[in-house]
Amino acid sequence: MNVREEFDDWAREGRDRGMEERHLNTAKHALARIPVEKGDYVLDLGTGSGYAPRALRERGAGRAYGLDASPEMLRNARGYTDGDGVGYVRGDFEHLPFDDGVFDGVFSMEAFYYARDPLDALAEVRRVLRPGGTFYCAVNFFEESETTHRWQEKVDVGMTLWSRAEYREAFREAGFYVASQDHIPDREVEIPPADEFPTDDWESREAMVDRYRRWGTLLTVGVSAENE
Amino acid sequence: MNVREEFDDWAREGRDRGMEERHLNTAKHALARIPVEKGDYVLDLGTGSGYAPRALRERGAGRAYGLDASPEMLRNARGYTDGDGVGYVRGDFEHLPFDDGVFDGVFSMEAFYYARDPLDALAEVRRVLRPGGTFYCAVNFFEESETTHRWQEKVDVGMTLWSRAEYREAFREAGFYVASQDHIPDREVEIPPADEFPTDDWESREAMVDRYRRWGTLLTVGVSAENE
Amino acid sequence: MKKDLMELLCCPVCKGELELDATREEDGEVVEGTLYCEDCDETYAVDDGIPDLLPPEAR
Amino acid sequence: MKKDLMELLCCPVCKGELELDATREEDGEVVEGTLYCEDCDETYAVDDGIPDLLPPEAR
Ligand SMILES: Nc1ncnc2c1ncn2[C@@H]1O[C@H](CSCC[C@H](N)C(=O)O)[C@@H](O)[C@H]1O
Ligand SMILES: Nc1ncnc2c1ncn2[C@@H]1O[C@H](CSCC[C@H](N)C(=O)O)[C@@H](O)[C@H]1O
Repeated sequence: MNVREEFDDWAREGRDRGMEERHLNTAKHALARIPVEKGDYVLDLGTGSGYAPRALRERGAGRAYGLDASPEMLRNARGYTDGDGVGYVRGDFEHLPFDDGVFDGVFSMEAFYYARDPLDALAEVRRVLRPGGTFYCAVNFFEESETTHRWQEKVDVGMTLWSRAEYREAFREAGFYVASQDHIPDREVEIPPADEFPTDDWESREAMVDRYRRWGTLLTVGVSAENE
Repeated sequence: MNVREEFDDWAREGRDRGMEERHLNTAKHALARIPVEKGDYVLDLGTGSGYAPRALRERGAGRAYGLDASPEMLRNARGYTDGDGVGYVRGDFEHLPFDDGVFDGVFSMEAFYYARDPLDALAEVRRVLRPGGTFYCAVNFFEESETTHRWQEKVDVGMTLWSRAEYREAFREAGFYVASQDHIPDREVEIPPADEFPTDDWESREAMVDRYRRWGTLLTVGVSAENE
Repeated sequence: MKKDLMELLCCPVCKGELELDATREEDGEVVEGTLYCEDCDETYAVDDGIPDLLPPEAR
Repeated sequence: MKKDLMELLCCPVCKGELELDATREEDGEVVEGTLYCEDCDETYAVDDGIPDLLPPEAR
């Protein structure tokens, strides 16, 4: 299966809105840290339901675009959006259809690791950012968060499993300064008392605490360096 | 009174440790975001009890220094520190006694706004950072957090009251890229039930919630741009 | 898509300029049309208001 | 202070080099001594292991 088929299916099953709800628990904190200035141009990679461009537009961005490979995701996203200043584009992380240096900020939640070649994708992000522009890369699937590793089995698209250090290294290799890196815990998901485990999804309470409260979402913030 | 006299008094009264305890509620989250690499050189401006250099050294910094204008603060800080890789220096924010580009990161908690000329201090921070080095500037005293404004009355040293936007602007003027800005709420300080207000320190429960949970600590992260 | 998006868009393959041919517009938005890259001699569609700029090889 | 701090230190006023003269050392640390800036002809103290590099005007 390719990305389009996999995520078109998800969109048709309505999973885009489910992801939005779950992801926002941590993504909203990442979005709140972006130093958006009035009129900024921003881009969301793998936008799904398109919540991030809508949120960034509300924070003052002049234009906010969501890019995705899945037409069904984009159709839904467009349907949830009204008001101007927000737009959607079908495209691929490794072949961004944008001119050099046009964005002040790029955001991505739970999408970056689907890139076939994440280093190529990083190079593209760097290219479309102005010098000093920021890349906020948020992922729940990473080396330290062990309970997430099994996700790969459920998805028919290859997923890159990097550690915290590997994210920092890759960012630097692609010409970013690493400005910040941390975990945003999900404090909102409800964790049942111990005697209700195992649940359908979780073997033990510890595993669930580990996933949400301890590791949560890994956010790496890169700043695009001057071009040499 | 000058900075030295004011803060020597605080140190002699043992307020350095009280500040450490209260400030760490939010400062620990700021410290956790710094992308420290093994062997990095880092500096803490207005180090007080010196908790930040100790924490950064534990996170892997090769050398961590704390700078302060108050000899009594530094004497205490040194007393709390054992193990190598951590050192203290008496100096002034606007006249840093360090060579150009020697630090990978600079941190400061509840200290920056005491600089006589904060723009000069920013220029100095920029100077001692390598290109791509980060400045983590954390303050509880800022325009949006209105209940903090009265602090100036209790301190005999001038305090700069900037807004979020003014921090971003000043950083850019000094040659930083602004990578991130947000509030870190203090979730740990205990807020009594409404019927216990007014307390010695707080008129109303709302004011206390506003100060700690809503505004908390303003963290602005700058990345030192290449020299022109 | 709004026409002002054209200021930012380029061909995903060669990063060259694209030429918009709008065949249906509504409320100032392009609903149907094409984006043509002369360098690649490649045509991309605007469908239901969304430009499809996936590189041809990835479609 | 450890002696390796000298690699980083400079005069707070002219940013020139400092010359260390250690008068008391303990466990590889300089406890008492002076730091001299030739350009400014200014002497800074190391006191109780802590170099005092406040600019003279701010002392
Ligand atoms: N190589 C690629 N190019 C473009 N989009 C991709 C992609 N790989 C995955 N995606 C998209 O990335 C999304 C991941 S799901 C996450 C959606 C949203 N950011 C959220 O937080 O809920 C999917 O919509 C998928 O279609
Ligand atoms: N211009 C200046 N130069 C150097 N130190 C200064 C200064 N202005 C204030 N300080 C120092 O900054 C400290 C502020 S109190 C905060 C201490 C510590 N960072 C904490 O979070 O608890 C004091 O120790 C004071 O001596």
